[in-house]
Amino acid sequence: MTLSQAVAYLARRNARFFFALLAYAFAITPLYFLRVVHSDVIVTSAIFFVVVLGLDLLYGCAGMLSFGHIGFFAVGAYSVAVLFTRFAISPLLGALAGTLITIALSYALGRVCLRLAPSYFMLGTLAFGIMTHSAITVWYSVTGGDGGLGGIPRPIIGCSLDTDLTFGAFAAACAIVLFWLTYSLSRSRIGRALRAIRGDAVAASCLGIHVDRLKTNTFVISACYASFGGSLFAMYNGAVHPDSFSLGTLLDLLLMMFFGGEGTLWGGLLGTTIIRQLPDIFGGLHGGQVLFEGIFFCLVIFVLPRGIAGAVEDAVKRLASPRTKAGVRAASNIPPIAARLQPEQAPLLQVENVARNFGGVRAIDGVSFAIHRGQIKGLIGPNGAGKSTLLNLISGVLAPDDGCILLYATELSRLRPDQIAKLGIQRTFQHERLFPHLSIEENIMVGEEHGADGSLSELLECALGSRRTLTAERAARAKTQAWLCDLQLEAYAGATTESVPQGLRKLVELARACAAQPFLLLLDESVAGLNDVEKQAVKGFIKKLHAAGLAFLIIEHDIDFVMELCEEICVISFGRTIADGPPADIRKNDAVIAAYLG
Amino acid sequence: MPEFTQVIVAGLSQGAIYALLGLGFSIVFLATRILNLAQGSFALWGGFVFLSMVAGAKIPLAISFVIMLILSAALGALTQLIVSLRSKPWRPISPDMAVLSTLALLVFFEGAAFMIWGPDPQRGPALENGVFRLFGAIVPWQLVWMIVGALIIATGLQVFLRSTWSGRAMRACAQNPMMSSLLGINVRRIGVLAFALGAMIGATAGILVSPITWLDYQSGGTFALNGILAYLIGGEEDVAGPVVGGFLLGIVQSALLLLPGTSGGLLEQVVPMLALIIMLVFRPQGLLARRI
Amino acid sequence: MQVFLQVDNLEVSYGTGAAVIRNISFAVDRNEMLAVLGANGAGKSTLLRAISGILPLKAGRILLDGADVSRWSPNKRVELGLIHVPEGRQMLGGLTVAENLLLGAYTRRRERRSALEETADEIYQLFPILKERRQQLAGSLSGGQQQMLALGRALMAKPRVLMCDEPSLGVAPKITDEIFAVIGAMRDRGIPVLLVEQNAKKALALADRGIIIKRGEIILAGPASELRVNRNLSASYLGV
Amino acid sequence: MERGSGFASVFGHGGWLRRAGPVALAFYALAIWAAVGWTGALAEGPIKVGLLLTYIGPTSIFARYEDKGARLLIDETNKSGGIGGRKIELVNYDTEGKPDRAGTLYRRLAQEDNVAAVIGPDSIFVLLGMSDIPSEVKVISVSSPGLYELVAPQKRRYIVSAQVATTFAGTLVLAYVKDKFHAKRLGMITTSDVIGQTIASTVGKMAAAFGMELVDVASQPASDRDLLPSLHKLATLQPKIDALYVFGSGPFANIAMNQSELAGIDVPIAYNGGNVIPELIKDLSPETAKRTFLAVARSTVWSTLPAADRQDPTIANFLKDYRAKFGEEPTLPSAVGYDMALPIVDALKNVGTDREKLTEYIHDKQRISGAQGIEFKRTWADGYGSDPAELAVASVSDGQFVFRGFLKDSLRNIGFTKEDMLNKMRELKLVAE
Repeated sequence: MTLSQAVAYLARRNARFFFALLAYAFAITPLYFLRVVHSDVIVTSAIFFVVVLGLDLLYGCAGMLSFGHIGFFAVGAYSVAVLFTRFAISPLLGALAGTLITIALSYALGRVCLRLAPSYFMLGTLAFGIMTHSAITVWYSVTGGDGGLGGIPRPIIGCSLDTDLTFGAFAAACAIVLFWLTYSLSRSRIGRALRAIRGDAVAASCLGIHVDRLKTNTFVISACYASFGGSLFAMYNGAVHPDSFSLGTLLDLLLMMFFGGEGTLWGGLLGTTIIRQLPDIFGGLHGGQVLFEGIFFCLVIFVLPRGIAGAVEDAVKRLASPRTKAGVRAASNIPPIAARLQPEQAPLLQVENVARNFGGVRAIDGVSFAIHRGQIKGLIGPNGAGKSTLLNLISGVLAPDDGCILLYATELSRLRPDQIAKLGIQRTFQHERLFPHLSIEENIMVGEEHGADGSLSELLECALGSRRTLTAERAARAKTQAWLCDLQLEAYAGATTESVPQGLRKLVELARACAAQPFLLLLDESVAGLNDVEKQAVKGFIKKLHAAGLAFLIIEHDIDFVMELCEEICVISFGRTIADGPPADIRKNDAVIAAYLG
Repeated sequence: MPEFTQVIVAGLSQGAIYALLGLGFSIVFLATRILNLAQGSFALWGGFVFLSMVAGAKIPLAISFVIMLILSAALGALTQLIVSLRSKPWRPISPDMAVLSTLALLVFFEGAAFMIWGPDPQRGPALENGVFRLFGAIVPWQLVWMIVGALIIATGLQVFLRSTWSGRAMRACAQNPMMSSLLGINVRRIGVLAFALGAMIGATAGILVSPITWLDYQSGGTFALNGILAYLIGGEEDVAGPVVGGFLLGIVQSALLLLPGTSGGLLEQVVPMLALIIMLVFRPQGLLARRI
Repeated sequence: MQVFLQVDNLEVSYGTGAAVIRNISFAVDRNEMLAVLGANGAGKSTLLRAISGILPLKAGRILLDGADVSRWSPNKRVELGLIHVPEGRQMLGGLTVAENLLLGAYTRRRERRSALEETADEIYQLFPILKERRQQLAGSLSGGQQQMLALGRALMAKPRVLMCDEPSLGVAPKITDEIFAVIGAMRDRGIPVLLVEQNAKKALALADRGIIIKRGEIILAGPASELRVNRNLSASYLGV
Repeated sequence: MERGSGFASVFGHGGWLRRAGPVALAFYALAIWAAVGWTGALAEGPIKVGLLLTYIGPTSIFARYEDKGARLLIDETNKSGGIGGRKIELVNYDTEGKPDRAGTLYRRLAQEDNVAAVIGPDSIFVLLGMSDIPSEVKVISVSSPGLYELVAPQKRRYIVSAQVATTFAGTLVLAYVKDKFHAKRLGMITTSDVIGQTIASTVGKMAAAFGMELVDVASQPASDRDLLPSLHKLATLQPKIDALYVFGSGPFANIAMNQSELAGIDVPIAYNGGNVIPELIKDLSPETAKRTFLAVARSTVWSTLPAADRQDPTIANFLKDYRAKFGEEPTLPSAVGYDMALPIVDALKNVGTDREKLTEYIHDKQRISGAQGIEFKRTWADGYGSDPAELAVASVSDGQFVFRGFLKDSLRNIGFTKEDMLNKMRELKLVAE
């Protein structure tokens, strides 16, 4: 590949990234030379952009809105300031120390707050943010209190960064590098996993995403952005003061993100620059500025919830000519599953005396059954009998109060859903749970990539876009294409989940589960709402998978469908097994008929 | 002895602020599950409007109070309408969007307050100036009013929620909005009512606390936080929560002042937020509520 | 006007998706119980939700005692006496049993208190267990008791039309019988009843007429006695 | 395989940007060059002077008056023909009360706006954090910090003060309290930051010098609004304090004095905070007002001064012009603002716009008597210099500051000599030697 080809490839692959940077540079240059925008506005915009990147990674991707980043911003700034003024430690080391402190603090805060409901998460992080502000105000013997701390020098990296130009270049370089890393992270499997969590944490976890760890690590990384931004801020200004880390600044940060466009990353460039420019626009009219910000904020929330960048992206999407894909019909995708199974051992899954209560109601009351290798098992019963609950117990969404669930010799009842998914059990949901923030193709890719285990090394690898991850991504994309072909859904690849008809969404969910290459698939009413032709297609699909060695547990109300497909059927009523056997026996079983028809 | 009683008095004073601000917050959250940050603005505006009427236009206290109640009810209702602009009966607004929109309104009200009343802090008109001595402690009369106000509002709310149709309907909406509408309850109207009521309580709180806390255009955020704090410590589902939680926090906070090496600033600013985080860690449902 | 509740060509969908029920028309008269039957996911609950106004209509209209209520909000329909006992009981779990019952009479809030208490006493007679537990929180009741409370709460409103969605769901057979008896008694008092049930035999034993819904459309309608012996019924459930 | 995003089609192979790119780029560069050239042609305009004050935040109360005072002088200068025919243009920014922002704006003033000198910043809370910048960019700042001693001596070349009611001067009001009320036990409430604590230590030393004891110092952050916890603490001290010293910039002090009554403290209050303005006293109850004492410049209590002391024409003119221009009574910060602009205008008239010459002139050669009614002799105390004993003591009556006496009289009465004072100032590093 020649250099120009490489550049062209990079430019095409990362069009949004380069487009945003170039457009920004082109727009800001004349404004700077005409003295409309001062250099400090541009430099501080770059600094705040770093913070907003972190916020946007957290909210735009993972859907967690943190009000605590103002605190981490302060930690970064004050680490530089305090360490320099008290111990004459160089600002860059100060920034490093700030990052370390932030990692510890954000990890602790994350562990506390991430398990809370969204509004309480916001409150908890807000409390942290305010407490940090209060602490630096009150602890004046170290932080200088309301007097602030001054005299922080600009760092020296090879050359001294003491002019606005050199420091500006340094800050811009930092911002661009972080922008690049965040951008490639958000496009990677991690980005997909985060958006999956934002849409539906339970489904995400059932696809093998280690939700807690991924959320915590993302929170920590995002906090580090804020801390590093704070360090840059302190170095640039040469001084810190509690008022720069107050609620007002938090509002600015939020406004930067939402006005720019949450979830787009590059929207932050617009947001930061405009908000930083506001004082110069309003001059002495501070009240006007606050009022304007309020109106602005309301407008963004109520009228333009995706911000400017979101609106631009939508417009571009509409304008861009729809390009037809080369009609490559990928080969069938179904891997030979039997080969991956340990032989000899049977049954595959064993459910023994499982029980589960909800409040005072015993929803599952001692159910036992077994699924053998490569078997299709049906699970039927009247409404409210506890079928879906049972599926939740097997997939780890709920923990049983009693009894045990064994996959070969592995006890599942104490494992998390993502661990169970990794062991080779996948499921679909009664009401489809596709990830609304991902396209159809990306939904399946989440399955194809086996979720994400959220470890730091995985995050790092994805952010750096290593050759391995890129190859893996290309492979996953190709395989996904094959799955879509198998189900004749290729026309919907890039579509949003909302635009796909209800019935087909269930198929996508099925494909998503299959893509994770399980050897046991739990289906919860997969054909409800499909017409006969579609049902036949699904039936054929299931048979093909079955032929490859995949085992099934199928909950279905369409009795014909169940009777035809299943080798064995287990019937439950009032949380108890009332029959278990081949379809022909079940049809004739009096208890079953009574349970259904009364 | 006087030191001890003085700590109690200081604690009650701080607690009354928490309690008063928490009550309005709790009624809105109880009925609509919206974490209403704009609640702080209701207190701020109530205090400022009252100040302008009493000190500026020289309108008698009682009349000003009634006018202010009417105005704040309208403001609350308007807020509810704006916040639920994008929500549909079958698709309620998501919690983060709800918080963000009330935050946006908080900023908006802050800016408007700046434009009208300027940047300086101002002292609200006290219902009764002066102090008296009780067991050696100096007690401002305003404190008596604050405590009485908090207790009256709390009792009133309790009676309202337990023994009136609107109150019961409000509790029903909190539990299950869909079912409530099937019982014939107009869920939207109850939401508006809750915001109006919350705003009236908030404004009353603003009037009562502003002689102590003062008012500036940025006080709204502080007020909202104090309210949330009292509410969280007291626990959900109960009007008594903010009162108990508020007074408890206030007294604990002042008692810390007896320890050597503590300063007022530490207590005023760090301790409450620390308490909030501790609550979220160990007892997110609050002190009074049952563990669910 | 004879027919009390009339439903014409109803079409409903969730959000922008495809229609969940289509083209559904029927009428229920006074003194009549109509059983709505069908497999899970056929659209029975959706139908009731549309009638009570929780879901907006895409097409069609609903006439209640001659008034077109198609565009009315749910609470206005309740004011007219259209009472819906939704699926899954929908307790106000944090309120006591007595408060749950009282809120059932929300539409009668302008009546004298003694009148409400009279109705409550009637309900306590029907379900004595509720009287025992009236100071308990509704959330702490067992499934069967909750279903009784849900029905009792509906009766507090003095319904003019009663719609019950799977009152037997997760309830032991004995209690189901009790509940069905009360629903039957309501019909005998002249209240039109719309009963959605999965337990087809029990429902048809009680109801006067029935309709069977499959994939959002009526596939069979007729007097209960005929439906009971219709072979298609079992087919649509069990495929026997 | 890459999905066709809209951005790629604009940007990638055969995208319009690629085709039209070079031409567009050329036009773009040309346009910028032309525009910059055009604005550059306007360069020879008025003389620019920075006006960097704090218009929001706790100390913003000063700025509104300082702004007016400074503008009064600049407008007068411009009306009378400017400096050698060139008008003075104020480039005005808001520090927002943050030293970091102030520092950045100071750089902007020096490097992008090319000002000759800067009026401001106005508060020690802002100045302290950014005190490196003026010497870094070599543009002099005429500021008004209440606590000039906290500015390191080596930075004072590029930062001079135009404020007379300084910390040290403010603490002298204790002499009056001692003289008139024979107070012995002093309680103090101050802000919990470096500034508040430095003042507390100064107060402690001065109280000892006057034969008083500073019993307890309560402090809270300047942004706090409810100071009752601290005041209650002071109120319960045993034996009781017989005077209260209040320090606080912005509303803090106002609130402290006001709430002292709620805490049941009814002893004389010595106040020090610089912002001697109507907003400070409008919420004070008559009882508190009567026992509040503060050290002020003469212009603040001009109308209540003995006639013999009302001779200074500068002050009289300032008062007259200010009233005429703004239709309100000037305050001490108005006079401070005027006095901040005064040395710069004076220097511009004498040495022109060269920054170094301006700095040297203001710093070394200038003796100036401004609107505050006190003569500055910069060389005497390294940019600081005025005689604190020249201040008057005021208290509040009917919402006005009323003259109560001269500090020099009280100092004499309690036997504190001029020599004692100089020694104390040396000890506090107020005098550079």
